[in-house]
Amino acid sequence: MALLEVRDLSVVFQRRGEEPFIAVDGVSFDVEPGQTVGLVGESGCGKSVTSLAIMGLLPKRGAKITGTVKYDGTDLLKLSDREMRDRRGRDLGMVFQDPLSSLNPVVPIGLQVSEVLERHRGMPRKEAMIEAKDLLDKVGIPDPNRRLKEYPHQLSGGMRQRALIAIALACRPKLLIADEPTTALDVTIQAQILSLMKELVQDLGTALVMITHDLGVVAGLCDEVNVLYGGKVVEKAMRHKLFAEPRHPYTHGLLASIPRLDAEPGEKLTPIKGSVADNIPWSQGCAFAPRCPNALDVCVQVTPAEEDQLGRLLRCHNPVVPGTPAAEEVPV
Amino acid sequence: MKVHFPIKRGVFIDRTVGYVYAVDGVDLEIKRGETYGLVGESGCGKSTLGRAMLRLNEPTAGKMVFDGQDFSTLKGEELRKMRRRIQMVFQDPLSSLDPRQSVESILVEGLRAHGLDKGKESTSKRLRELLSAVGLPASALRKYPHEFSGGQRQRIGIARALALEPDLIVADEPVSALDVSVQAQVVNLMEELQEQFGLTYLVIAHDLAVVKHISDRVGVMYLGGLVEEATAEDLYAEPLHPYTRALLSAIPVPDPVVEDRRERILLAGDLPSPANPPTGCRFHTRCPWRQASRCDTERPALRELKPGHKVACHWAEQIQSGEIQPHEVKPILVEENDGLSPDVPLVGPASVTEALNP
Amino acid sequence: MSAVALGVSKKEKIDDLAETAGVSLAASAWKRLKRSPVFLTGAVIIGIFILISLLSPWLAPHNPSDPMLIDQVIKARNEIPPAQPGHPLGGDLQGRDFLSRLLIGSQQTLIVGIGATVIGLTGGLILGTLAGAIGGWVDSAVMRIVDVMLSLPSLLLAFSIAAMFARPSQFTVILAVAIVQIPVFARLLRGSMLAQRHSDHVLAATALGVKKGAIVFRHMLPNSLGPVIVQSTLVLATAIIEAAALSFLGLGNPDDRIPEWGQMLGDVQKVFDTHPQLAAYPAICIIIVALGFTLMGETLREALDPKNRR
Amino acid sequence: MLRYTIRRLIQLVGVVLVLSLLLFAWLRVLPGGPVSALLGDRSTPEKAAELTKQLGLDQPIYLQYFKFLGRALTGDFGVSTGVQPGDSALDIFIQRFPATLELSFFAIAIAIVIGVPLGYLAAKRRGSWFDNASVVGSLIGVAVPVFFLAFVLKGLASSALGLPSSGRQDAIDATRVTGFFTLDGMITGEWDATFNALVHLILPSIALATIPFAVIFRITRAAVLDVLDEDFVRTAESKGLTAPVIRRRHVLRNAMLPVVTTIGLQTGALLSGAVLTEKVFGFPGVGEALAIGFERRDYPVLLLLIIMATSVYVVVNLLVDLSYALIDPRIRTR
Amino acid sequence: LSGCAQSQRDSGGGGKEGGTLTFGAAGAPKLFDPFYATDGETFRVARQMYEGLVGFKPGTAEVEPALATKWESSSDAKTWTFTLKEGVKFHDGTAFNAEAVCFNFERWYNQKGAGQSDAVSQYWLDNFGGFKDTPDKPSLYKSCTAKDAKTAVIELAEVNSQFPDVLGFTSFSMSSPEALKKYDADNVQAAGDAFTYPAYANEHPTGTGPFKFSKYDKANNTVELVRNDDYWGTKAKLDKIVFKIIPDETARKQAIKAGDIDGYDLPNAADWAGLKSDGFNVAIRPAFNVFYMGINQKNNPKLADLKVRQALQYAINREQLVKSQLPEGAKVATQFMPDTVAGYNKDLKAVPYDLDKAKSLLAEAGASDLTLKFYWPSEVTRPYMPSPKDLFGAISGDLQKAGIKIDVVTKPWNGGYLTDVDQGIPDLFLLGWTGDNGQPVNWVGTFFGRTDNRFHTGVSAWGKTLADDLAKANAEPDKDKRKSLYEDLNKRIMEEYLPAIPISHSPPALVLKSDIKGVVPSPLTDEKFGSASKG
Ligand SMILES: Nc1ncnc2c1ncn2[C@@H]1O[C@H](COP(=O)(O)OP(=O)(O)OP(=O)(O)O)[C@@H](O)[C@H]1O
Ligand SMILES: Nc1ncnc2c1ncn2[C@@H]1O[C@H](COP(=O)(O)OP(=O)(O)OP(=O)(O)O)[C@@H](O)[C@H]1O
Ligand SMILES: [Mg+2]
Ligand SMILES: [Mg+2]
Repeated sequence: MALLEVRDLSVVFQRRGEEPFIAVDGVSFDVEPGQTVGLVGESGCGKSVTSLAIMGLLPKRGAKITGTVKYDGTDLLKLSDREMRDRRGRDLGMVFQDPLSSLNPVVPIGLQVSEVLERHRGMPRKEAMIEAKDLLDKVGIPDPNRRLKEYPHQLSGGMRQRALIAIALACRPKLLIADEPTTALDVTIQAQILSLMKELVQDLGTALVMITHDLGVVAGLCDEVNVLYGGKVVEKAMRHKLFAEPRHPYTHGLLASIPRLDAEPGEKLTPIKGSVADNIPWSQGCAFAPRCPNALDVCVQVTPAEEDQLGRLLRCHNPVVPGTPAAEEVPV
Repeated sequence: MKVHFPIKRGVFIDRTVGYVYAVDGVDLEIKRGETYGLVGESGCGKSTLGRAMLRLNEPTAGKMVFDGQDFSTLKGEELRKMRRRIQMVFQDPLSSLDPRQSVESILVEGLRAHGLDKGKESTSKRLRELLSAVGLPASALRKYPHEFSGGQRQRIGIARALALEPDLIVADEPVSALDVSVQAQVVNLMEELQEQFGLTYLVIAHDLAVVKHISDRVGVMYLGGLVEEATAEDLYAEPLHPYTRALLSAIPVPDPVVEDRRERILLAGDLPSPANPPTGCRFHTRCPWRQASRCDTERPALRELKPGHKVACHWAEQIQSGEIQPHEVKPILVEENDGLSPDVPLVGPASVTEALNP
Repeated sequence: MSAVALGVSKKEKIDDLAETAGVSLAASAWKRLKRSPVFLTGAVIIGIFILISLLSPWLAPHNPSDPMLIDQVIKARNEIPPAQPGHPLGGDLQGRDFLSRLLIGSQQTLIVGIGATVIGLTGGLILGTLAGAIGGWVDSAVMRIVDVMLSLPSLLLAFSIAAMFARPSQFTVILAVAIVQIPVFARLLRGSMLAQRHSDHVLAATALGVKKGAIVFRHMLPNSLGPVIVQSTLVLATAIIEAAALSFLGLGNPDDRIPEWGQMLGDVQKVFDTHPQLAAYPAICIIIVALGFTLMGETLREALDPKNRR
Repeated sequence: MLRYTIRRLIQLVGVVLVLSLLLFAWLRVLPGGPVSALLGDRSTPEKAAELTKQLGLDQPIYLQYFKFLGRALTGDFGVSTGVQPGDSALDIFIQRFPATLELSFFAIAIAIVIGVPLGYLAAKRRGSWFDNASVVGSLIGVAVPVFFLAFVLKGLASSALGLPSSGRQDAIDATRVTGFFTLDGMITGEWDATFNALVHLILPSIALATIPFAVIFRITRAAVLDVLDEDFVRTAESKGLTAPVIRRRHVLRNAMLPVVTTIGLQTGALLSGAVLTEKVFGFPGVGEALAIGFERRDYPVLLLLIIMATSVYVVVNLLVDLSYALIDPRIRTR
Repeated sequence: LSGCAQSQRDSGGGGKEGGTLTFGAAGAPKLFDPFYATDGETFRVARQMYEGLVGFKPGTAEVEPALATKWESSSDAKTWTFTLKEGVKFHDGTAFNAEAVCFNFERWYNQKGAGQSDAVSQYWLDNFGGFKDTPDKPSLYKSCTAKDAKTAVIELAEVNSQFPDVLGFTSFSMSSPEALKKYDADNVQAAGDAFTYPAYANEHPTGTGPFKFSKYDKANNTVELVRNDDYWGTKAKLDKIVFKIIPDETARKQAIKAGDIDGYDLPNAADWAGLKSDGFNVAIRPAFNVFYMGINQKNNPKLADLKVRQALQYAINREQLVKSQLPEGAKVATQFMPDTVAGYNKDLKAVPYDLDKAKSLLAEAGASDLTLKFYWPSEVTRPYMPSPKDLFGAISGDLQKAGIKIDVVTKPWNGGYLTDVDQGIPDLFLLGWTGDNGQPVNWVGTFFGRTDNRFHTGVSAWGKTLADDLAKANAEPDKDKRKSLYEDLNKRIMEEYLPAIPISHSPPALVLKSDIKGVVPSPLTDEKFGSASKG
């Protein structure tokens, strides 16, 4: 049985006097113990909302969550606030995007790490501090003793992210959700953090949900990749398969628009035209249709269903035939 | 070129007690019609250098010769006139557009400043041309920046730069704020425009892949200095500076096959503070090839190792030949704010309370 | 075939764009405000207030300075004219029709509020623009002045300024209240101007070669006005209340032939307990109007706050 | 930090000098003043001229100012002509300052005790009727002229509850030690004196508390709202911390930064309100002296009290800044 | 007034012994040395501790013996022999005798430096002229000799109609010579804007009166006096008097209602009725003042025209004003002195309100289009002018009805009003006078005795005549002749000159709780609490 089973997860934001906004629209995926699952997609496609929904961190008012999120067999969405609090930090850890704003500026790093130990492992403050020191050491923060007493602003960006990872992993959760943990960092630091996470996840046997918009990160890290578009998973496959043969026009287009370091000189980029602003609602067809080079008439009339195609889930009426070069942009 | 930002402190009168060495001795040359790419980690001084070239930051020292004319000594009206020929495209497409002005007035402004709006007819024709060149409908003219998507905004920013028919465009991270799918559109647009108008670009970015894609030549910056300069292909094929090597190896490639095979050079620690840069080679604190001699005492000059390929490393040849092998580096503490950051001045009549209570 | 579908949807999009063209920032803030009941309450109060004050010469049944009921004033027995036909609120200590005074008072009150705000705003704009736009020693000099002025609790500063005038009048009251606001406006404006100065769009304008003056007046100033407008709304309220406080301390306008609410309230302190209505009516008017302005200001502040713009 | 403090204190000296010069010049230029205060309605032009000469008021202003400065350095700020005629202005300040401090303390205490919890609750229930009501209520607090409220309190509360509505203490035998009547009673064991002084503080401090209350309430509410939206609160939630820990350590500790500042600033600004409140309640503090000073044009007293008020205000602001630095590590460690 | 007559000074014998009287004072006493005192609040406190050679009969402006049992003058009225009461001791135990009297006179006469200032020794300067070392300013006082312990002889430089009445002023009370010496009583210093006084004036006032100084609690704004158990006369019944300083008038009223104080002075006329119905004793003093509208003939030539001034007089509805704005017992003034002053002209009748007459007079004078700068004082109430603003409102309203345009100017009493009036800046202004004694020279003499007065009568030809005639009348040694001279002058002032317009005489009042007995309201506000009792 999967460690985490997300089924038909939908999140609808409803603000007074405004149209309801469907941020996540029937997302399903599984995470096996020790597995790394990637959620990729561009800004606003619902990655963060999905992760917050799993963690039960969405605002109580104004967000309607449906579907099931089964962790080890229990549906997290049905748990009471108290029960959920007991699990967060202990069974599920989370690392956020912006390490500076995600740490409390007026509480020393040490306490921010140790409080989660005190809470879930019932350690007294002293002991928790010693453990915290070890944790900081483990995530590669030099001179951890001194850092315990320091405040987030005294640490560099990379160190802050390491501290956040230490917090998330403090209680050795079985599942770690990382929401764009490296987006705010420089490439050289990103490489450090990614390799650290890889290492820790392997050592601890933690399952990891990696949320990112960077296909490169996914390519090097994840076992299975979910590509999100407009709140729905449009393609899901094991990474080798996905990158070797992207079938969904969106995935295909994304890969074609990324400049690659190892590309031949003079190679052209093939962008996807338009932007998410051009989307049509999923209820009326395929949200990607207006930008899709493969779009058919049916695409703007019928919402494509999720289909299983040889270990690959695909939501498309007219998938890309493997091996076709990306379509040229039609000038407007 | 040098740009040092003074750090002011004092009990009575402000004295300059230190400098942020944002750009510290950079020499570079951009040829007409080429695209020069500048990469480096955040805070290494890329933007500062770019701005200094437009005289948006006053350089502390150094000279800037544009088309044979010394741009760095111009003043007042002369400088203003000269500005027409160098334009800038900014990173954040929203904040670089005045939120209170319609696209039309944003575009007309530059024309007006240089007396190029001769008559309604011709101006309006010109605006339409500009918009169509960047792929926006003419109806965009009457709208405001916040009504556009990020990619469209960046197109407006480019149109604004184009309006004055400049020779050189400095683009400071023109695509970093954009989604990948849109990023490619803008990159392509820039390339097209270059062909069409014979532009010269200085493209600043932290994403080496983008820079490599778009540039003819690439300069790699580290902590205020240029460490390597080469053509895009050379740089990728044969990085000479340890930092460039590490940088190249750190960039993820969206191809699991490549990723699985790659060997990473992981740098230890963080970028030191530009207010207190390391002695000697700025990179020596993180360099896996660091040698006991010279590295920490002598600042290496940028030297041409091969035609068109310059590097600032004492041991570049030895590293290339494998004579020197990388070794483990212990990360050293980097003080994020060692009390000299000028960004948040605590001293002065301005008190924290001032910020809180208008 | 795909092109057909695409063409249509793309075209729709563009048309869509054309139709909704030209929603400026102010317009979108206004859209938000229109829905806020708190703002509407404030706006209605202020609307009525302004209407009354404009129409008061016609609304007032009598001349507000005519002691027509003087024979009903008997100080010795502490009697003042009670409510009576033709004088629904009775008369004041000098036998003048109280209702007429209240109505006409609205006009002067509005003048005090607007006068003080406009003067304070103008002074603040000048100082703030100088400091924020020019910077350097001009900035330092201006900010030193502002510092000195801000080193005094505001109302105390107003009192001191009012006491400085050898011949108090409506104008000196306005001036005293206004001067206190100058540093507030100046600092507010300078702060946002400084922020603007380093913003990308100002850099972009500089790079375009736009003249310095044009940058200040077309880019920096308009974009810095948000908090200033909010402050102005709040100052309208403060001015009216402070004018009353000045009168209370005997620093107000001594000529009460044309009344003003603050003055009416401040002048009757001796009879607060015996003729409370003389104080209560102007006080209630002041409270309502000040509340109206404050409600508007606070909601404006929230509407213009970028944090609330999601 | 030390350097910063010194710098601010030097600035204070500058401000005080500039201010004293301005005030001094103003007082000298104004008609009336000491001469007419001393002579009253028996004054004649000659008597006035003679007295002017005698007091040296006919000398150039800058000379008079330097003389004044010289005397001020020895603690002589002149003699009251209206508030407590004949008393030295400094004595008046020294006697009255404790009264105003006592009053301010109680006022600010009331404002904090009500404002902070109310602000927190309103933020927690943002958008609810409770939130809206308390926001509008606090705005009404700002819209009511302080002195009018004081009169209403005096009229209604004092007759309904029998609370004293004037003075600082009844004419009871009380030993004076510190000048703080409530403290004095405790020190000497004269509990009735403490009680008496406390009862006298109730109404004026309520009147004085309204504006700081409104401001503290609104800042608390805004700060808590801001903090609740912060990423680190989400992080704390993601750690599964209990609600009280999150509230205390993560929400309040951050939200209190601006609140503490505001409290400090409001304390400094209380004097404005005290002028009105003390006058209405005949409370013999600095505010009342200022009010009477304005009425009777008691220039020496005004001069000193305004300078003192400024200094206190600036010093309080400085303390606020320093305390801010103490509680905010981002500034402290700089 | 009738109620007061019953409670004569010694009729308080029935009052209860002991207790504390708390009196609400409007201001802090400046000092406690009566000689340097100039203001009512200071006098009120000093009066309880000090006595002079002569005193005033309670409730009147007539003199009666005090520390001197009797006095007689030489035939040239320049040498006065005072017989002193025996067995009197100052609070510090020093004996009161002729030497003490002379010590006091010599002290007054020998003021030096700042002590000679108008602001310091005002009463001496006004009544005795100069000092020993001011030869250019001659003094009325010549010498004092202690003939024996109980006889003091005082020589004057010239005849003066006000002597010995002036000795009844609290200023000329007897202080203990020992205390004066010990506490450096004459050490007055000019310091910047004001004067500083020595320890005697601040902490050690020592007189012979029924109360002694106890303490001045500045922090609580209270002055405390205690009974002098060694008093020579009927000892005070009260143990203590506390003067509680409550500057705000309404606050005083509330304080008496709340029982915080037992009485206060000068209640707002509008409150009299309310206070009475609340059971308080509102003791109305005889009106011993005059309120007038000053006219300045200097600035505006039109005002030099009698017709215009008369028009002003007709235009003001004084009857109405007195009825609506002034307290019970106030009267329209027919001349510049109340009827209790010798020289009051009974035949003068108040000019009636006549708007048409006013207008036609203005037209005759060619002044139909008159604009006048009319001043009123803020921040002040005076017994003759309880609410300047309302009075001004009424008067200026009347004038406007007559077609006169008013340029309203207000200045604070001490913040420019008096200065401007002195300097002749206003055209019209409101002012008045409270008498020091019953001599006419204290009234019209003060107003018009010189040509450079506030009304600038010197501008008109009659100004000099009037001043000369007033001087002549004052120099007339015969009482009755003097009286008729003044009566005649009063008539001429009102009918021929009209330098200003007298408006009213208002009685000031004093409120006391009903259980306070034995306080006699005095036209000179000379109430002594020695006879008072509580409960
Ligand atoms: N609390 C909320 N109320 C209303 N809408 C919300 C809320 N949170 C998120 N959304 C909306 O839901 C959509 C999905 O947001 P989400 O944060 O999941 O995107 P994302 O994929 O994480 O993007 P990014 O890469 O920018 O982080 C967005 O359009 C966002 O505006
Ligand atoms: N106006 C300024 N005053 C003082 N220091 C500055 C100023 N502008 C930039 N700096 C400092 O100079 C250094 C270089 O900044 P710069 O913006 O050029 O970096 P960058 O390479 O563009 O970084 P990024 O990738 O984050 O844009 C930084 O440490 C920055 O803090
Ligand atoms: Mg996200
Ligand atoms: Mg940059």
